[in-house]
Amino acid sequence: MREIEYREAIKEACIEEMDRNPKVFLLGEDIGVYGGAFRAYKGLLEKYGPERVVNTPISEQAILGGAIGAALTGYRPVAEIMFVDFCTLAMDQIVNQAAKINFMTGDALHVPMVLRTQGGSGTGIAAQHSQSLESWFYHIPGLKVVMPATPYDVKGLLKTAIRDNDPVIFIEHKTIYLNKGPVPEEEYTIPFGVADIKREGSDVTIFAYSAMLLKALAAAEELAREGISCEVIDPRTLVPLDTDALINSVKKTNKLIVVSEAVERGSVASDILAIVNDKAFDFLDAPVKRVCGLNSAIPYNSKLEKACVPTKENIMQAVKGML
Amino acid sequence: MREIEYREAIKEACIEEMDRNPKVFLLGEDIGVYGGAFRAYKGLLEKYGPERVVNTPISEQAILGGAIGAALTGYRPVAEIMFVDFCTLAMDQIVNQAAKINFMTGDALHVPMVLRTQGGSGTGIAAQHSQSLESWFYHIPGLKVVMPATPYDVKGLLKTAIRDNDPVIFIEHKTIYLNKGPVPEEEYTIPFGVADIKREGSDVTIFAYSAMLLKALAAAEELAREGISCEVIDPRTLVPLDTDALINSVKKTNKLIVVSEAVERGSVASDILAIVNDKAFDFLDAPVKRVCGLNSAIPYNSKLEKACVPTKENIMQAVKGML
Amino acid sequence: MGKISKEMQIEMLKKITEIRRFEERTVQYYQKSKIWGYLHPYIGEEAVAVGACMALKKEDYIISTHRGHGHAIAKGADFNKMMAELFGKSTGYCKGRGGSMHIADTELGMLGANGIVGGGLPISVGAGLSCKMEKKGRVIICFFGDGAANNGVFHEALNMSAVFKLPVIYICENNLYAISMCARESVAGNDIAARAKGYGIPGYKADGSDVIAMYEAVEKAVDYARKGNGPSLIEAETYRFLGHHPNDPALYRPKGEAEDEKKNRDCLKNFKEKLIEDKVITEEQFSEMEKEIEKRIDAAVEFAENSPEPELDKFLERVAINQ
Amino acid sequence: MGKISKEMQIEMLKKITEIRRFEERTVQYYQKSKIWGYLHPYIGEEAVAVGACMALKKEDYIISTHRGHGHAIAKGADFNKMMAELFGKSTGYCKGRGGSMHIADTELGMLGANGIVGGGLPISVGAGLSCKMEKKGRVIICFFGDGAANNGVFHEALNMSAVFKLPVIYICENNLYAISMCARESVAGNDIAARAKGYGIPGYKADGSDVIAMYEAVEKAVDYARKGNGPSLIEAETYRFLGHHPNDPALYRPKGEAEDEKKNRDCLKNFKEKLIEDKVITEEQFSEMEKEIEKRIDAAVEFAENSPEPELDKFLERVAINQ
Ligand SMILES: Cc1ncc(C[n+]2csc(CCOP(=O)(O)OP(=O)(O)O)c2C)c(N)n1
Ligand SMILES: Cc1ncc(C[n+]2csc(CCOP(=O)(O)OP(=O)(O)O)c2C)c(N)n1
Ligand SMILES: [Mg+2]
Ligand SMILES: [Mg+2]
Repeated sequence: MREIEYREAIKEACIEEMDRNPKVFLLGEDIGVYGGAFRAYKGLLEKYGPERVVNTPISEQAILGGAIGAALTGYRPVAEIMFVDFCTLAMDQIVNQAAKINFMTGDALHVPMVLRTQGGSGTGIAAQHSQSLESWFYHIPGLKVVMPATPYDVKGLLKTAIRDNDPVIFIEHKTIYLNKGPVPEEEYTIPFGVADIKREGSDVTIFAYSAMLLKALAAAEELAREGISCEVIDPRTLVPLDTDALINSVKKTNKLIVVSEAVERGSVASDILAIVNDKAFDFLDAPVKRVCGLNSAIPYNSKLEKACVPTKENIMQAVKGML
Repeated sequence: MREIEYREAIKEACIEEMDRNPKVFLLGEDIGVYGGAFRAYKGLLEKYGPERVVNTPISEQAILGGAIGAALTGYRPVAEIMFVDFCTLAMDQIVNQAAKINFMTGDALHVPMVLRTQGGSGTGIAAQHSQSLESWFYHIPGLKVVMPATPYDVKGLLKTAIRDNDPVIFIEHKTIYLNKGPVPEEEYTIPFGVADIKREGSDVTIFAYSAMLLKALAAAEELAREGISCEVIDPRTLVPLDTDALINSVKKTNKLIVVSEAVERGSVASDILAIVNDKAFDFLDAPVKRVCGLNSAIPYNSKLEKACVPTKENIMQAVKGML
Repeated sequence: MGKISKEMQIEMLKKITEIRRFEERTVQYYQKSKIWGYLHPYIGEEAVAVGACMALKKEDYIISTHRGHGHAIAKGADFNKMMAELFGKSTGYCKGRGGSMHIADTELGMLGANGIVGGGLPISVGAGLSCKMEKKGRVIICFFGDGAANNGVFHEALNMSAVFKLPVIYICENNLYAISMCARESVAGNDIAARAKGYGIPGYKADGSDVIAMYEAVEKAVDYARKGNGPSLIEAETYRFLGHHPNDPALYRPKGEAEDEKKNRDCLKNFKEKLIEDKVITEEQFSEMEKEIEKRIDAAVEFAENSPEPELDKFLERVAINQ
Repeated sequence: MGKISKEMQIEMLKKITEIRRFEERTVQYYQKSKIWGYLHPYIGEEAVAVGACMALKKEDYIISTHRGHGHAIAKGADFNKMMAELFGKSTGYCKGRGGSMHIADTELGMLGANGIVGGGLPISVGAGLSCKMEKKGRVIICFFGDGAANNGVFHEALNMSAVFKLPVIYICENNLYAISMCARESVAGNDIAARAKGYGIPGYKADGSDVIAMYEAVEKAVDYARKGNGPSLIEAETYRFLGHHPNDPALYRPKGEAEDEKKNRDCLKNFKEKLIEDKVITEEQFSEMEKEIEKRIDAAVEFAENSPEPELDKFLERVAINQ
């Protein structure tokens, strides 16, 4: 199969959906000639013109309100917030408006919009540009949360997100836009709520998503050479969560490690632990182990920055500590 | 001991701290003649004048920036955001600025400010005025999170919050302002990070805070009559968290129920579960049980609203289910 | 006033009366605890909504505020569904989930009230984008208060709408207060209409107690918008006859101010007297009209009373969708 | 220009040169990967910061942006600590935790750069409140870009500062671009200074390529603020000579635009030539000054190179404080 970059997969998803449905349009900062901060939209302005590739002022609330209002009136906007850190400027629109409108209006209105953004550390851009805030969205009823790790997944899931009738928070990772991976030429979509066993194994289950999935796979690879068999499960969508796949894997391996780049305290990882505790306590041979970000903002210095988020070694150590 | 209302205790704390330190001042919406949405500040404008009781426009970002900037330059502001739901309009100031400034500047600057706000459901004011968002703040390094349930605690903790050198998120509950409780005439403060065993017991530990603490106590009272002995532990401050007190209690009772009004998914409650799982797995006779808010926005209709958050009965049932 | 037909004038008077009577009744039922939570009566401001909505076509949109009943009724909302919603019933606009602050009606292009001050402003941008993309000449009116005019969302929405020349008519209902905060003390420069210049768009004041003045002002802006010239800002000078909500005695207002307003600027009394003087309608015809309105409100109350509460099971099913 | 002494003129030229040479060097070291993450060079805009800060006393405050090196240097920041910070070293302003976007210096009243566009605007309100409460005649300059002028924070900060008549001087550095977005296409009305009228405060433009013009404009505003008249808004017309960051070729700008600006509006070249023409300084003296500056920058680079990396252990200790 041909291999394309993660960001190309994003672009292909947009093109296919924009061609499929004239109601789909893009908005956000620097998405015009600039093509977006990570150049995922390169060429789309030229292709679709400024009405469908809406380059906006630096007005995060109006960007998301722009998406919500358009969604309420028949369009399917894909709004980009350049960094998930900047969502902090518009949480009202996300949480009090987009997430709740359908509920509050007794299902009278729907908000079929996608909020595309990216997060995570690893590029030395420090505390206000490196956060992993998925735990916030995960906590809010009414939001779907998608965090694809591979070109294949990002394409199939973005297409599904655009077709969804309710708001989807679509979080990419800043370090993986140039990663290449197999993506079929033919059209496909990936349903929400279906985890992908990225690697089968029998000794321990590793639950990981986004950039951390790649570290988990690298760890599993290395551990395999030492004779340790890890099952690596990628939820792909945190909401809806494929609880069954997770529990089934735990029932098989009886051991679970949850890996997440986000600050551990109050994280999705803690919640995954809690879910497994609820549903598969008796199958656990050892307490579930979280391997997460330190309880710290992300520093500039590379050495410190690296120390703040899980490494392949941390994951390997956690696996070994469990056996 | 004399009994005073929760809101009077808040006012007393402010008065004492404002008298003690001329750098302390209040700002927020409708805190002037109106005395604040719950009248906790009634009379303070008259007492301290408009320079120390700053009645602001509806500008949540400028209110919090107003606090941060004053804190950076030698003052000790207590900023009020009328409902925790409206913090969504100013999360950048809280999370990217207040929480991180000390860290990002290599400890050069401090932000000694208090954000006073209130949350929770129970008064029929629906989805945008009834949220419990402490889990968000809990997830962000650099923020302390205080959630007092009684007049005694709110007074002692608010005084400590005002004296703290770093930002404190101080979350009250809208249904308890008129509750009365014993508060000494003499001055006192309550240190952060010290849980309070609100009721001793031996069969099961119930961890609960804010308004849910009161429900937990009511449940424990009723269970006592049935011969079941619950230990009810009130963390009072979620950050810093008195992990020792929690673990010690679990080691004693070997059973834990975590009660929280917040939506269960991705909540503080999940994290408490995870902490106990990490530190006291072997002492648990049964999986930790969470009794939390439904995964829903809060509806207007009272019957539905009540169904969305834990009741005394839910807590009792959870206890019984564990024995 | 030449071009405004007698029929239209009578229709305006009727709508004003509908809102007045409806709101009086909601206050009554609030005091009887049939309605609870927050209720923000529109009494005294009716001419703003009516004048504005009369300048619209049925397919045009409006977006509203926490004080939204008047806007809904002016756009044609159904009394039964409104009252049932306020009573928290399953037959209400929001199936009892939303209450006063979340009424929306897709068929009428009423995109929703809002519990967040200014929450609709960013959303108006999106509706404006969609009107523009659709090219059917639709427009949207965005209502908001003097308090909202100081929030960041105002700025982002007006700027972005102006940048893209969106067909949005911004109507600021300056009723002189935001809860207890007087506009003279919170709106720097004390001239909201003048803020339009900062965005290079038309801005003007209109007498919000005069339905004809309102109609003419809004018609001009609607025309301007339909022609593709972009947004306008209209500051409607109005007054809230009651407190912020039914339990607010509004002691923060200078003595006599409300009485003067009620005496001199009552949009219902003045317009009725004018139409009688102009022989557009007789006192008897008006009484007749009023009676008919009262009857419809009686019927709405009966409908609400007799409607079933939402079913808990169904609600829980709905909630499960979020998982 | 009469009252501006020769010494001051020379000081201005020196500061401009310092910034220019410092920035050139940071770009070099960025290309050598000694500096990483985000770096936003101030080259071309030096006269704005220098003219502005020359109008301040030492005890006055400034608050800065992501493009903040020039502001820091103009206020007197230490080259060594700045360069060390950019190199991520423990001797840097932020102990290597902050990098380019978070430099602050309490002693100089430099309240911090910011990675969030407009993030400093709300904070300026608080610093303004404290200046006003202190009654020592202090003022604060708040720098921000044309892009930030479209964000809600601009509105909230200007309105609130105007309401309370705070001594804040708002300086919008209109360098025509926000990353790729041209101000003409994002600032509705294309006149940022005119927005001041909406808040009833003075607003005017100043030639940001002319340090004397900047100084005079800012001095007027400072004087106005010190006298208790409140804030002003100054739109400094300037231009970013380089791309948004060192790797941005700035292809979104029309051909020749940057070349013209560099040729005609280079604040360093023009001011130097003027001072030579006015016989305030000779070519030789300037060369001497330049050499001395280069030496200090060399020394700063050496200092940075030779400084130790932050110690991981110490960092982890600091992190533990958050627990
Ligand atoms: C963002 C936000 N801040 C504060 C509130 C609390 N609040 C509700 S109504 C109101 C006053 C609004 O004033 P205005 O915009 O003038 O509308 P009016 O009530 O006068 O119609 C306030 C402060 C809120 N709902 N949302
Ligand atoms: C709230 C926010 N939105 C977007 C960004 C990404 N960003 C960084 S700099 C910038 C452009 C800022 O333009 P302007 O305010 O004109 O300052 P300049 O870079 O021209 O100095 C953008 C969009 C950000 N850092 N913060
Ligand atoms: Mg008002
Ligand atoms: Mg700029």
